[in-house]
Amino acid sequence: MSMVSPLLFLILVPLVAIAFILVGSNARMTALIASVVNLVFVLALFAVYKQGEAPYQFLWSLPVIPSMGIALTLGADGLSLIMLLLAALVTVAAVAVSRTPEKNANWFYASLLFISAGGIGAFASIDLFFFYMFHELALIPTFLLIGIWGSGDRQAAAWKATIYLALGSFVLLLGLIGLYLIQPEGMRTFDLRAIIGMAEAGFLPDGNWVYLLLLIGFGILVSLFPFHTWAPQAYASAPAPAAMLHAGVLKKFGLYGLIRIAAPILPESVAAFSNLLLVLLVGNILYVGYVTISQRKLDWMLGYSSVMHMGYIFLGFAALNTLSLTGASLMLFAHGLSIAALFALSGELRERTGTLDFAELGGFAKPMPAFGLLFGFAAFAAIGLPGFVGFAGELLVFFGSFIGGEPSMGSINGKEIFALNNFQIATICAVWGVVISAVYMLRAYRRVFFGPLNDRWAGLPEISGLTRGAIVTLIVVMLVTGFFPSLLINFLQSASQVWP
Amino acid sequence: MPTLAHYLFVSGGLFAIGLLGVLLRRNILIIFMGLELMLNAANLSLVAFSRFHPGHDGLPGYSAQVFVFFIITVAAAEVAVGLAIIVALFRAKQTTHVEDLDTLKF
Amino acid sequence: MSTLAAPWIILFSPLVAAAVILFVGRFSKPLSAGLAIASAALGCVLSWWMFFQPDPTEPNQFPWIEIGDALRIPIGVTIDHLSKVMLVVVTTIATLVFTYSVGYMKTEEGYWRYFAGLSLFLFSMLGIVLADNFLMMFIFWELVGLSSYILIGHYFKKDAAADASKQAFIVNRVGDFGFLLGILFLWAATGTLMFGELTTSGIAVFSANPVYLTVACVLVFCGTVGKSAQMPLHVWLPNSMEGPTPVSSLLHAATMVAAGVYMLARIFPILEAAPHALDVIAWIGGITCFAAALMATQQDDIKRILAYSTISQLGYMVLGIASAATPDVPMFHLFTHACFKCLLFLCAGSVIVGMHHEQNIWKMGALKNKMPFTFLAMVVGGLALSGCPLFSGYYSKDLIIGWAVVKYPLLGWLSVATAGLTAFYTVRMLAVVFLGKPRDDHAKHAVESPLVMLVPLACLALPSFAAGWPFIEDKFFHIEEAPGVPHILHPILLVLFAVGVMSAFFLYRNADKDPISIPFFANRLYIDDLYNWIVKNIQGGGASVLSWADRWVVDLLIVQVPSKIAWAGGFVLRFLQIGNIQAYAFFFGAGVVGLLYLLIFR
Amino acid sequence: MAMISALALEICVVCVGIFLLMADAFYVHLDKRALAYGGIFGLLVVFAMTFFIEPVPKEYLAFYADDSLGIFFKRFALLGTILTLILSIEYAPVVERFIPGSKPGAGLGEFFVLPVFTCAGLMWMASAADFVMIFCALELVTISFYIQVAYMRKNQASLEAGTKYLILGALSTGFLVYGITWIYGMTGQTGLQKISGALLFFPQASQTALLFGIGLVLVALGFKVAAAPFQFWVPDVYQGAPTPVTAFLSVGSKAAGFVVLMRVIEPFLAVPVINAKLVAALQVLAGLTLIYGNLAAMPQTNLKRLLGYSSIAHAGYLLVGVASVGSPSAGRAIVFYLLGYLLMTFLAFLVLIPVAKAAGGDDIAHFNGLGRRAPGLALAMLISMLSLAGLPFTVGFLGKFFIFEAAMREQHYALVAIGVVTVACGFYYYLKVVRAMYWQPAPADAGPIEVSALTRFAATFLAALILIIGIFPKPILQILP
Repeated sequence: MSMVSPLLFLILVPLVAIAFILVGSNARMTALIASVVNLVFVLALFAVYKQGEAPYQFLWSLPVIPSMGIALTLGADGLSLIMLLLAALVTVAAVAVSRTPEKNANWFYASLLFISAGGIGAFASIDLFFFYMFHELALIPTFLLIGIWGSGDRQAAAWKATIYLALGSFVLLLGLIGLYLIQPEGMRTFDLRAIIGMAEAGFLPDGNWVYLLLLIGFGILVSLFPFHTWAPQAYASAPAPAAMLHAGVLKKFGLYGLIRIAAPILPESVAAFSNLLLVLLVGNILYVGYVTISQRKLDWMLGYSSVMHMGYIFLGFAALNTLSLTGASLMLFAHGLSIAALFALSGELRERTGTLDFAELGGFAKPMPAFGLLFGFAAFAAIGLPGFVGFAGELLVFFGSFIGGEPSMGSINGKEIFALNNFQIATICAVWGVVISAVYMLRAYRRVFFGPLNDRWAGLPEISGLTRGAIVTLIVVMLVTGFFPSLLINFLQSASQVWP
Repeated sequence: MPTLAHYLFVSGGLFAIGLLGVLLRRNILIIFMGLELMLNAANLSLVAFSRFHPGHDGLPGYSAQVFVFFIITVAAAEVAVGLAIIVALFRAKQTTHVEDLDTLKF
Repeated sequence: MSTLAAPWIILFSPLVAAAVILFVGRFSKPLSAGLAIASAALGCVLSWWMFFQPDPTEPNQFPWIEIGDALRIPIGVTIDHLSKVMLVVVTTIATLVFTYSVGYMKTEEGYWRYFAGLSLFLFSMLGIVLADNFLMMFIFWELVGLSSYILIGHYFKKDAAADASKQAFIVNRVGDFGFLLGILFLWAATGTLMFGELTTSGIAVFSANPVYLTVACVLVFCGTVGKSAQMPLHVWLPNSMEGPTPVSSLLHAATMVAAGVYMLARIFPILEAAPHALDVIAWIGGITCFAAALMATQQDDIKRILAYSTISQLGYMVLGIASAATPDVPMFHLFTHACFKCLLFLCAGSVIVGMHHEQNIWKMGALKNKMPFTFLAMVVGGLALSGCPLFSGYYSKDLIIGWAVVKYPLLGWLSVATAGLTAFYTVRMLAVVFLGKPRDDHAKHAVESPLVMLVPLACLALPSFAAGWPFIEDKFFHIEEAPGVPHILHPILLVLFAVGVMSAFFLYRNADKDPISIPFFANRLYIDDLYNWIVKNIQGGGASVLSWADRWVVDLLIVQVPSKIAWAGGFVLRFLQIGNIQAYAFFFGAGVVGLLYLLIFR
Repeated sequence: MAMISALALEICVVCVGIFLLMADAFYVHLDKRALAYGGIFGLLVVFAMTFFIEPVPKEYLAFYADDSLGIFFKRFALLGTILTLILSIEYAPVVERFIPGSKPGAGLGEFFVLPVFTCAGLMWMASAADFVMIFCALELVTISFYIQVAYMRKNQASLEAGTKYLILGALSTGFLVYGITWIYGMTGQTGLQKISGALLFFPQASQTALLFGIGLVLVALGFKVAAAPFQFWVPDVYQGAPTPVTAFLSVGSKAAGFVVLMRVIEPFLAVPVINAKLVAALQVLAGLTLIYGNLAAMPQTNLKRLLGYSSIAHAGYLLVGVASVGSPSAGRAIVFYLLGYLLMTFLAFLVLIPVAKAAGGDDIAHFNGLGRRAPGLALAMLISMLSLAGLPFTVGFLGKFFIFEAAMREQHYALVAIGVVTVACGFYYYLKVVRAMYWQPAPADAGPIEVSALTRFAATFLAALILIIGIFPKPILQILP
C-alpha cells in the first residue's frame, strides 16, 4: 500500500512519453518505446500476480476528495490484468502500424498515447470516480484524430461520436452519483471494494434507477442497440490506429464497467431488467448483424461487425452467472484483439488502394499472399473459429446464457410441456448470429481477396516490417489463448469471486 | 388621516408610472427619468413603512430613513454617470432614441 | 508405444506437418508433400497397429476449459471399435490420396498451400473421430469446415471456386447452428458433454420429457444434415467439386462428409431413446437418397455425377442409422463407400488429368483404350457403387435397404428404387466416358496417368471389390441381417441392377448427346435456384432494408432529430435577442410577472 | 504577527484606488501602464493581508459578515481584479484607439483605476449582511461597471453596450430597492440576521407581501447573475464592452451576485412555506437559464458573444446549485464552481485578447489554425474550452460533478436531466473553437501573435491551476468555506 504501485507507472509511461513528444522528441520512436515498455511491464505484472491471494493486488491509494470518499485507488485483479494486457498489446500494434503523418506527427502520436493512457487508467482504477475520469481522457484525442487525419465524411463522424459519447458519459456520471447516493449516509464512498461489501451486506436498497442510468450510460459507450449509430461511422472515418484503440480497447470500457460494477453490486436490478436488455442485445446481434451483411465498404462492415459482437458480450453479462461472465470477459479480450487486427489491415489496404469499396477490390490474395493470410486469420478469429480465444468466449457465453434464468421445461400435472425461457431464446438468436457473422466476414474476404485481380491493383506492395510483426503478434496471442483458454480463466477466478 | 395603505398606493403608482415610462417612451432621457421615479417610489414607501412601524422604543425605524438617504445619493451618482454616457452616445450617434441602438443583437 | 500415447500422435502429427509446411513449405515442393504424406502414413501405421490392440479402459483426456463444477470441457480420445475402424479408414485413404495428389498437383500453383490444407484437414478429421465429448467434436467439426473452405477455394482466382468455398462454409455453419443448439440442449438437461456419460446415464434424465430429447436430437442431427450434405442443405457438396479432385475424393466423398454419419453412430443410444427423432432422420435420409440419385442421372460434369451419388449414398447411411438396430450397419456402408467412392473420384481425377482438366463427360469418350488402367479401376468402383453382386457395395447397401424395408417400408422401397437409379447413372457415366468415340481432341490424345496416381487406384480397387466379403467384413463389424426381410427383396434388387445397367449401357454406348433430357433433374430440382433467390432477395433485400432503416430511422430518431431540434431551438432563441432595450425591458417585466406568479400564486 | 480586521481590506483597496487616481492626476508624463502595475502590486499586497484576519468588532456584526465565505470571496474579487488589470494592460492599445486624447495615453488612467474601485465594491458585497450595505456595495460595483463598459467613447458598440447596461441595470436596481422596501415593511428590519429573527414569529397573513418583496429582490439578483429571463443584457453588453471589462463582468459581478443571493435567501429558507416556493422558483430559473444559455450559444460565431451565452449557461449550473442549497454539499459546490469559472473564463480571455488583436476580430473563425500558428496559446485555449465544457481532469468537470451531486441529493431530477442534455450542447459549441484551432487551416495572411510575458505567465498559471485542481482538488477543498 505504502510503496508506489507499478500500475501508477503503467499510467505515467504514456503521459511522460506525451510530454517528451510535445517538447519535440521523435514522436514515433518515443511512442513505440513507451508502448513496448508498457507491454513488457504488463507481462511482468502477470508474472508477479499471486493467484489465490487477495483479488486486488498492486494496491496504491491517494485520497483526492476525502469528504466524498474519492481517492485515486489503483489495483488490479485478474480481469483488470487481462484488460491491461489487451490495452498494452493494442497500443503497441496501433503505434506500430500507424503511418506518421507529414504534418503535426507529434499530436498524432500524443493523441494515440492519450487514448491508451485513458484505457489503462480506467482498467487499473478501483475507485469508480477515477475509473470514469480516465475513460474520458480518450474523448478529445479521438475527436482530433478523426477530425484531422480521418477519411470520408470525417467531420460529421467526429462530431457525432464526440457529442454522443459526451452525453453518454454524463448519463453514466449520474449513474455513478446515484450509486454513491444510495449508499447509507456516512459510509458513502466510490471505492469499488467497499461498495461491493455494502451490497453483500445488503446495505444498498433497490438500485433499479441507478442500474438503468448505468446501463444507458455504458450502453451508449458500448454502442448498445439502438445507441450504436455513432460507432460504425466513427470507425469508418477514423485513421486505422485510432479505430484500433477505440474499438479494441476503449469500447470495452463500458462492458468492463457493467461486469465490474453492475454484476456484483446490483444483481437484482440486472435480473429485473434482463428482458429489456435481452431485447436490445438481440437487436445488436440480429438487426445489426443483417445491417452488417449489406455493407458495401470494408471499413463500414468492420465497424458494424464490432457493434454486433458487443451483443454477445451483453448476453454474457445479462445471464449473470459465472460461465457467462467468464465468457464475456474472454470475449472482451478476444474481440479487442481481433477487431484491432482487422482495422489495422483494412487501414493498410486503404493506404494501398485508396478505396475500401468491395465493388472495386478483389483477388488481392495473389499479389499479397501474406496479407491475405493474416487477414484470413483475423477474420476467422473474429467469427469465433475454434482455436482462437474468441471461440472459447462465445462458447462460454452461450453455455452460460442458455442456463440463465428460470428453466422452463418439464411436466405440469402429468401433461409434459416444453418451452424456452427468454435467455434460451436470446441464446438461440445469438447462435444464429454466428451464422450471420460467417456470412458477412466470408463475403468480405471473398470480395477482397478472392476472384480475379483487377489490373489496377497489379503489383501492390506486400505488407511488411513492423506492421506484419504487430499483427502476427496479435494473432499469435489469440491462438495461444485460444488453445489454452485456461491461461486466462485461471486469472479470472480472482475476479469471479464477487460474481453472483 | 391617511393610513399606510394610502402611502403604499401612491408609491405603487409612482413605481408603475416609472416602469411604464421605461417600457413605453422612446427617448433615453425620459426612460432615465422613469428609472429615477421608480427609486423615489421606493423611498416613499420606505419612509411610510418606517413611520407606521415604530420600533418597541416607539420611535420610527431609523435604518429605513438612513436607507432613503443612501438611495438618494446612489441615484444622484447613477444620474451623473448615466447622463455622461448618454451625452457621449449623443455625440457619437447624434441620437438619443432607443430604436437606434440595435447594432448588437442575436 | 502405448495405446494411450498413440492416439495423440496420430492426432497431432498432421497439425505439426501443417504448421511446418505453412512456414517452410513454400521453399520446396517435395518437402511439403513429403511432410504431409509422412504424417499421414505415420497415422496410418499407428491406426492399423491400434486396430489390433485391445481397447484401453481408463479415460485418456486432459482439461481444456474447467470452470468449477459448472462446466468441464476436456480434450480427450475414445478408443472403441467404432473409432478404431474410422481411424483406419481415414488414415489409410488419406495416405493414398496424399500420394495421389503428388502426381495430380504437380503442375498446379499453391502446392504448399494445398498440402498444408490437406494436413490441417486430416488433423481436424481425426479430431472428430477421436473426440470423446460433444464439444471437442464440435471444435473439430468447425475446423473440418475451415479446411474444406481452404481446399475448395484452392483456385481462388476462379469466381466459381471462391463462391463454392464460401457457400460450403456458410451452409455448414447453418448446420452447426442446429448442432451447437442440440449440444446446449443435451448439456442443459444432463450437465455433461461426455459421450460416455450421455449414452449411459444421461438418457435417464429425459424419461420425464421425451419431447425435449426429440428436439435436442433433431437439432444435433442438423449438424449431420450440414456436414453430410443431406437435404435441404445438400447444395454445397456439388459446388464443392470446384476444388482439386483429390480433395473432392478425400473430403467430399470418403471421409469428411461421412463425419455426420459417424457422429450419429457415436450417439446412437441417445437416438434410440428418441423414436420421433429417428423418424425425422429416416425421412431426411430416404428422401435425400432418392432425390440425389434422380439429380445424378442428368448431370454432365463427371465430378458432379459422383457428387450427387455421394449425397445419395450418404442418404443411405442416414437411413441406415434411423432404421438399423446397430450403428455397425451404416458404418459398414460408410466403410465400403469410402473405398469405392474415393476410388471413383481418383479415377475421375486421372481422367480429368488425361483430358487436360476437361470435366464434361460429353467431351470425352473412347478412353478405355487410352487409359486402360483407369478404366479398369473405375469399372470396379462403378460396379461396387451400383451394387453388383460380390462387390463391396452390394453387401453394405443391401443390408441397409433390408433394415429400411422392415422398419420404414415406404422409405425402404424408395431406396430400392434408388438402387436401380444408381446402377443407371453409374453405367451412364462409364459408358459415355470410356465407350463410344472420342468427341474432342483432348479425348483423342488422352494418355494414361503417371504411376504415382495409378498405385493408389490399385490400392483402393482391391477393397472396393472385396471389402464386403463376410470374412473380411466381420473383422471390422458385428452386424446381423434385419429380421423378417421379405424374401422378394434381393431378387428385386438384382433385377433393378440388371435393368439399370442394361438400359444405361444401350442408351449411352454410342450416344453423342444425351438421349434423355429432363431439365427438372438436370437443374437439381431447382433447389439451388430457389436458395439463390432467397439469399439474393430475402436476405440481401431484407439486409439492405435494415441498413436503410439504420441510416434513416434509427439514426434519424436517436441522433439527427434531437440534435437538429437543439440547434433549431438555439437558433430560435437567438431571435429573442433583438437588441432593442425596450424589448429587453419588456421581457424583463414579463419575467418579473412570471416569477411573482410562481412565488405568490402557486 | 499583527492581525487586522476584515474591514481594513476594503479600506486599503479604496486607498489604493485613490492613490492611483492621484498619481494619474499629478504625474502627467507617467506611462499609464505603470498605474496598472501599481494596482496589481497594491492588490497583491491586500491579497496577502487577507491571510491575517482577526474577527471584526462586535458593533459591526449586524451588517458585516467576515465569515470564511466572505473572506474567500474577497480573495476571489482581488484575484479577479488582478487578472482584469493584466488583461487591461494587454488590451490598452485598443482602448487608446477609441478614446479622444490630445496625447497618447490620455484618459487611459481611469481604465486601470476603475477596476480597483469595483474590486472594493465586490469585496464589500462579499461581506454585506444588511440590505442597506448590500444595496450600496451593489451600486458601487454596478455604477463603476457602467463607466467601464461604455469606456471606449469613440466606439459605438461600446457605447451602445454601456447604454443598455445602464438602463437595464438601473431598472433592476429599481426592483431591488422596491423589493427591499417591502421586505423591510413586512419584517421591520434590514439586517439579515434580524430578519431571520423576525421571521420566527411571522404572521401568515402578510406572507404574500413578503413574497412580493423577495420576488423583486430575486429579480434584481437574477439580473446580476444573468439568470433567464433577466439575462437579455448579457450577450449584447459582453460583446460590446472592452474585453477586459467583459471578463471582469462575467466573473466578478456574477460571483458577487451569487454570494449575495446565497446570503439573502438563507433567512427565508428557514421558513418552510417560503422555502418550498423559493426553491421551486429557483428551479424554474435554473432550468430556463440552462436551456437558454446552452441552446442559444450553439449557433454563435462570435467568440465574445459565445462566451456571453456560456456565462449564462454557467449561471444556470450555479443556480442548480443554489436551488439545492438544502443539501450540505451545495454551498461548497457553488463556491468551487465559481472558482473554476474564474480560472477558465479568464484563461479564455487571456488567449482571446492577443489573438483578436493579431487577427483583427474576435470571431471563432479568427482562431483558424491557431494550433499551428501558436501552439502554446492554442493549448491554453484548448484547456480552457475543455474545462468550460466539463471534461474530466479539469476543474470545470469537478464543478459540474459537485453541482450534479448536490442536485441529485435534493432529488431535482428534472434539473439534472436538463443539465446533462445541455452539457452535451455545451460540448458542441466549445468544441467549435477547438475545431477551428486544430482542424481548420490557418489563413494565408495570418501574422505572428505577440504575447506579453505577463500575459504568458498568467495564462500558464491559470492553465496549470485548472489541471492541478482538476486532478488533485484536495488542498483547495480544504481551504474552501
